[in-house]
Amino acid sequence: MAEITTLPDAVASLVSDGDLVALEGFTHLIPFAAAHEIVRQGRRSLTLARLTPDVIYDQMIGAGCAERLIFSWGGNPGVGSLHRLRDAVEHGWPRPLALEEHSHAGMANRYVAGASGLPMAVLRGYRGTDLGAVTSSVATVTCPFTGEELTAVASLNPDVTVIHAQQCDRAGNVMLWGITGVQREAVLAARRSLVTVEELVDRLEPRPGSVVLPGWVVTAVAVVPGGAHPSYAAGYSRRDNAFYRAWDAISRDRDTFSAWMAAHVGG
Amino acid sequence: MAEITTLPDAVASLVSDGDLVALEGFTHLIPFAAAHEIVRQGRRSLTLARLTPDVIYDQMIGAGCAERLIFSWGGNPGVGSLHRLRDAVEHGWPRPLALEEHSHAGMANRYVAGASGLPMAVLRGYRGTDLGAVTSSVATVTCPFTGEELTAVASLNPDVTVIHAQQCDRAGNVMLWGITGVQREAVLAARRSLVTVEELVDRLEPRPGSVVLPGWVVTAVAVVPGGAHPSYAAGYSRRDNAFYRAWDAISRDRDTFSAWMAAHVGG
Amino acid sequence: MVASRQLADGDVCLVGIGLPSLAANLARRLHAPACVLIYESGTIGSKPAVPPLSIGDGELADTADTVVSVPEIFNYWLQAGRVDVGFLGAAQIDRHANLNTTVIGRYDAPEVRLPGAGGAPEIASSARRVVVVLRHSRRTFVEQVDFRTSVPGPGPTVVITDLGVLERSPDRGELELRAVHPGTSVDDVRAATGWELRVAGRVTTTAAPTGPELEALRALRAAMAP
Amino acid sequence: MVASRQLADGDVCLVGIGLPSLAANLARRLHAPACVLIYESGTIGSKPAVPPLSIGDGELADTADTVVSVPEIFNYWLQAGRVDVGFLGAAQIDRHANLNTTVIGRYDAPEVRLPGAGGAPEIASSARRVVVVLRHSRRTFVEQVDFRTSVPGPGPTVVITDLGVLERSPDRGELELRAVHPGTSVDDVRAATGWELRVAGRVTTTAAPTGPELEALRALRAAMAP
Repeated sequence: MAEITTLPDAVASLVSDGDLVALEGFTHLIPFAAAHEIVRQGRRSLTLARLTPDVIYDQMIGAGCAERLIFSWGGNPGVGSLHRLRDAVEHGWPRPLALEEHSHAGMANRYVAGASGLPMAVLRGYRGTDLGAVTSSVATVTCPFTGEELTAVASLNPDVTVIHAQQCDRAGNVMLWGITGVQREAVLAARRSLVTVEELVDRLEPRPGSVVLPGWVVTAVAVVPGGAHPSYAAGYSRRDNAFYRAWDAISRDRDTFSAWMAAHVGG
Repeated sequence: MAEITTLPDAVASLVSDGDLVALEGFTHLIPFAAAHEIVRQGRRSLTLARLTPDVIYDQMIGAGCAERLIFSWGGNPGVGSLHRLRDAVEHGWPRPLALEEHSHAGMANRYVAGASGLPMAVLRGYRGTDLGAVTSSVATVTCPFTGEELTAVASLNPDVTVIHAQQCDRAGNVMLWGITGVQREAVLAARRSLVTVEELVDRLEPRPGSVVLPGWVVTAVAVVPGGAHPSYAAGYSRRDNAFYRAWDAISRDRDTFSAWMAAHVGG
Repeated sequence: MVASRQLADGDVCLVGIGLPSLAANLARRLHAPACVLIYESGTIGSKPAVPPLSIGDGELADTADTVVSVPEIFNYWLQAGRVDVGFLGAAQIDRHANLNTTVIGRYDAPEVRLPGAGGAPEIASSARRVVVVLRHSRRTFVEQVDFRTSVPGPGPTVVITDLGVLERSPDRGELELRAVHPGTSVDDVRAATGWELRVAGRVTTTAAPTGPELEALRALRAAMAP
Repeated sequence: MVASRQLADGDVCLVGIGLPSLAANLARRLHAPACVLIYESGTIGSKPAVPPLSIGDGELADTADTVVSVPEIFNYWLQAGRVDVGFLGAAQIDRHANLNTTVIGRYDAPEVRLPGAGGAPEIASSARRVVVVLRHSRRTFVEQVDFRTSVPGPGPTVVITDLGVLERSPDRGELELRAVHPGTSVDDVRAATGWELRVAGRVTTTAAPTGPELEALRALRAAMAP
């Protein structure tokens, strides 16, 4: 049964140096507050997994938390590059960043396999590309019925998955709605999970398009209103597009970035 | 875009002798009215696919529509045997019935593979059982990452999938809610699809737990209120448990069965 | 009643219809109010007031914490190892707890065609603990099952019958009589078993149903009457 | 504008962010009101009033016919062959329409690290028709891409640039110049292409944007301004 606790306590007990951590949320419900707490607690040598590293991992990479990134699309959506990610890959600042890259389809299916307790998932993907040559978690299997060669991707089972959701109840059951991305799979694939929520409610009222994660598959829940900003939580906030645009200038320069982080994240 | 039509026209144009037909619905939303129309139109030599043949296939098998059954659990839930199914298998009445049997997990994943455009799905199942020895659509694959031997099941792509749903709108978009079983997968895996609905509405109001199938993945929709009886449609009707119990006596004897079908289904 | 005692509070239980559903709902009312019932139809955390006739009854969905698709139940919940206890029935069982729910007689010329596998093969192999409930007779407890439909995985396997309780010993992989119900002797059980039955060094007698247990059972049965 | 004309009414279109989203939304306002927009984030049938900055903007979900998970979008909708048109961009393209969005320079010692694959490899291989939109220069139209991120499948592949329109001929599998924009010559396109460009027997000139087209474009752009 999920423990309802504070964000600092949850991060301290669930996230350790060297862990494989997935902070998921596809544009919507990105768990920024939890990422900032991980930065403040000075976690190091993390392997960060996420389909779209987005500004959240740009910040964690620039802050020196990560030594490896598992991902499929590393840009600032609609804006441009993630400068801290590029600086780490191109120049090793603040430390070198190893990459394991996939397509979205591959990453999504890796979580599906993880959530299903299987060592791999099968898809028709990566055909003719160079991705397989640089990524060891892609291989092929032959269909025993048709002889077709299919793509296999290894399951992805994070040590900890962190997501942001709209609501939880007192038993730690969690509900999210709107664009729910790969969060169900990412939580079910993980050994431990932490959910930050906008609000604790007495009763989760069923809603259209909602995903409910029973408290017994969640390790810890922390109430953190606004914990997705500058991403958003449908029903609670809107995406701060201006911040995403502003991040381009903030993150372009190492000193500007570091000053911004010190002022706004601390740690 | 789905054509909104009558049930007789839809069955006449979509279901042909010899087709592989899946009438799905896991206890809830079983498309009985469509099955009865298929019986009335005298379709023959069908291969019928369904996780739980239930009373609906007991009727179609007894009426002589089927030459083959693909399934995973063939009983009358909570009541006992499906006597027409047993009579066909044990004594070839009214005609012999070939069986292709799986577990629920295997059948569900066969539809998933079909809906995904893949020739197979992978699971951990059928271990140590005799199912693989009698069913050619089960095989093994070796995980290229761990070396583990996994079970592969061949995709299932019906010529026609038939389901019952609560509502459609004028564009043929379909909405179902409650226990939605494998219907999404069964429709997406099929070459053609027919949906009977309780009601045509001006606008599909989003509901908790609803599945929406866009009109452009559905071939035909027919408005058939009560089309799931003696199964039920959440929000419209309750399961007729008394009928399921009564079916045991009706179906036990060939003449009683035939008289009931003539009186209640016709054709 | 003995089956319902197999459920500990907080256990996640995958429930089939009939006796398993009755046992699980009994446990939820008595000693395991926090046990989580999952039905194959996709309902997670169902709290039915009355055990349903079918696993797709509306009340299971209405009272559930969440309802997911059937592929999800089997892939994300059962196969992933999230089920603590799986209840199964069978028409035949052998000394290794192999279960037959497919056919009596030859597969291609059946004497009795049974319903088939359903969710049982994967419940048997994926649930942490398997509880089999069936009647004890030489027709069901056979030297060799006519068809292996389900094979319990490496975890504990408990078989509860109208005569007693058997468990598969981890070392030998063979069923062993552990307890008899009040009024039943070990010889009664031997006589109803189609192989040379292993018997535990100390065979206990199961506790008779308590007053509250019987009352809960009667209330459930009454509510289920058509 | 030329890209938006690639969409026929009723087409199912998988949309990325930026130019593709603009083109698809333009088409929906002009000649293809019934085209269905699918976004990678899981929204099916989105009808945004304003093309979004990101593919996960709330309006995409609020205006969608249904919202599904990301695994479902890729498995049940794209991979299953339900997408008619996929729009893609790229930093480099070669004569076979191989696309690079991964890296400029060597993979293990990049000059420029690009965003990576995203949904592109499977959009390229699974969409019935692939439309690539990019700027025409010798830096983008190269003899050999530094990394093959995406390889269009066997269906038609159209490349639309600021200079003209190229199509991959089914027989040779090589891009061929089919049309130039008004005021652009075939030699202009040759000069901006890093390989010996194949040119169709008859090169047409694309139609200049019509009044309503320009008006719709201006309205969309204005709505998108921060």
